[in-house]
Amino acid sequence: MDLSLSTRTVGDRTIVEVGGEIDVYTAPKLREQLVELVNDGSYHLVVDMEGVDFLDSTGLGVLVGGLKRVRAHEGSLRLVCNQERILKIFRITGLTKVFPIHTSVDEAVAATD
Amino acid sequence: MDLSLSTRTVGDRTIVEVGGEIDVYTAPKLREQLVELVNDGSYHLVVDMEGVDFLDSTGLGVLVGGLKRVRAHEGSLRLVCNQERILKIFRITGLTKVFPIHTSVDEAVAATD
Amino acid sequence: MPTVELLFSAQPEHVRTARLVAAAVARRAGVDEAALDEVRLAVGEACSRAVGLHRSNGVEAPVRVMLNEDEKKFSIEVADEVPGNASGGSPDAGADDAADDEGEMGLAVISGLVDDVEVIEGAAGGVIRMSWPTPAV
Amino acid sequence: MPTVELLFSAQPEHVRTARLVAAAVARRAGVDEAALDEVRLAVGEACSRAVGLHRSNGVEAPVRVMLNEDEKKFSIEVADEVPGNASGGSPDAGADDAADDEGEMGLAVISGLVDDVEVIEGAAGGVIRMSWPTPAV
Ligand SMILES: Nc1ncnc2c1ncn2[C@@H]1O[C@H](COP(=O)(O)OP(=O)(O)O)[C@@H](O)[C@H]1O
Ligand SMILES: Nc1ncnc2c1ncn2[C@@H]1O[C@H](COP(=O)(O)OP(=O)(O)O)[C@@H](O)[C@H]1O
Repeated sequence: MDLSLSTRTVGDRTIVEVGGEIDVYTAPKLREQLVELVNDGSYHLVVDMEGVDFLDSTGLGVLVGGLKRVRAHEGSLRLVCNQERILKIFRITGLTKVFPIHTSVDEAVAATD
Repeated sequence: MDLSLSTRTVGDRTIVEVGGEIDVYTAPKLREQLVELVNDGSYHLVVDMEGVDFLDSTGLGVLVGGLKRVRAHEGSLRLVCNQERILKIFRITGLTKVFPIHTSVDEAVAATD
Repeated sequence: MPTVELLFSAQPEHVRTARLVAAAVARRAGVDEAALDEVRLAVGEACSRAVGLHRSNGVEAPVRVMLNEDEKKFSIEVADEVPGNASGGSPDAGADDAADDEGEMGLAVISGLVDDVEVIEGAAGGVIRMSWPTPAV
Repeated sequence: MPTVELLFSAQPEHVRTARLVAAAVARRAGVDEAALDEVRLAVGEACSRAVGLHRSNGVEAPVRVMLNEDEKKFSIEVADEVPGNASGGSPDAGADDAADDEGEMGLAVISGLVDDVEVIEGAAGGVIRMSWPTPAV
């Protein structure tokens, strides 16, 4: 399955809903989307990964890149994910310490650290 | 998907319901089934192909083999098939002239030529 | 160089792998959704035939499937390593009638199904070459 | 001789084909259903890394994936043709930091995921070798 992307705003947050496979083939599309959002001035992103079937390290790299970008603007990048097999990949790579990971979009939108 | 096989009798006919893929890998199982039925004295077979997802020439070969076996006992082998992509394979190989093909098990059971 | 190449030992179960790969790569290459069934069946037939030839002739080498994306077409070559005219010339031709019949039926299916097909019998083995149009990008 | 071998030109879209083939053959070989996600991810990582190495080093040769069914295990080797220590020694190492980082993250995922894994850097290229147990038949 290919990657699907849709965005919406809730208050000052921009929700990026991702579906399908984030891999070496589709990750560039996600990168473009994140770059575009930051260029357009959206610095508080919530990436909803509930519809993601597959995530590899290329996808992780894009998320890390997004985080660097929003941080350059004092922004935030929060993830929403409840899928064990996806969470496992963040855990293995130590990225659970880098990304705030939430169990719902509402929780992510409400969070301020 | 693998091959599934189930048999039942209706009057003097034996219905063989086939599901899944009949190909070079699974065709031997179908061959065994047909040989066993004929050895057990079932000479009037109806092969229900409605659940078949894939059929190749190895499968055709097994059906032709079955036909030869039942004919040696003055028997019959009828097919039930409504799927265009499966029918196409019988047509291409000229086997529509060799097998009586019916649109339902009832029709096949009632048929006497 | 083919875009994707699959080699497999002459075992019936790998024919499924070949079908799976051919259909996936053909879809990606833009072959019409309605033709994917054709691709699957034709590749399966060509591979089953090659597997049968390798087995009945005791050939240890793998069967090869080459998938090529060209500008206007997607082509598949299935190569066996049984030399000469395969259906007549196998050493134990007498014992192998059934296998040969099936091989010939397989060729009949392929020719009936695929518009652009070519069967080449060479000294190094046979090749079945098939192609399907893809949309211009 | 591997049971199944896949060769593909170093393009990202073929990594999907490799994942698909590896998972299908692993399933058939009897690898535990729960481990198939692991197989898919690990092969994807190894192939993405190889594709990245081939592309950043201008290597035209295909990436090779070998799938082996042994008695007690199913093993996969992913081979690239970029010689030497891949992450340090690439000619344009400076420009390729991002690609290298991703390659290293890929290796981290594989090592974290797969119990039996070996990374070999040779003069002819690198090989990532992984295996999973299969039930005794
Ligand atoms: N290169 C490929 N190799 C293997 N499988 C593929 C490949 N490309 C697509 N697929 C499979 O084909 C299906 C649909 O592919 P996808 O790329 O999502 O097309 P679409 O965008 O039309 O949905 C999915 O099941 C996917 O796993
Ligand atoms: N050798 C193979 N190559 C490719 N796909 C395969 C292979 N074997 C099985 N599959 C695929 O795996 C799935 C299940 O395989 P199957 O053989 O039917 O197993 P089961 O008998 O457990 O259902 C199917 O989608 C089938 O297409």
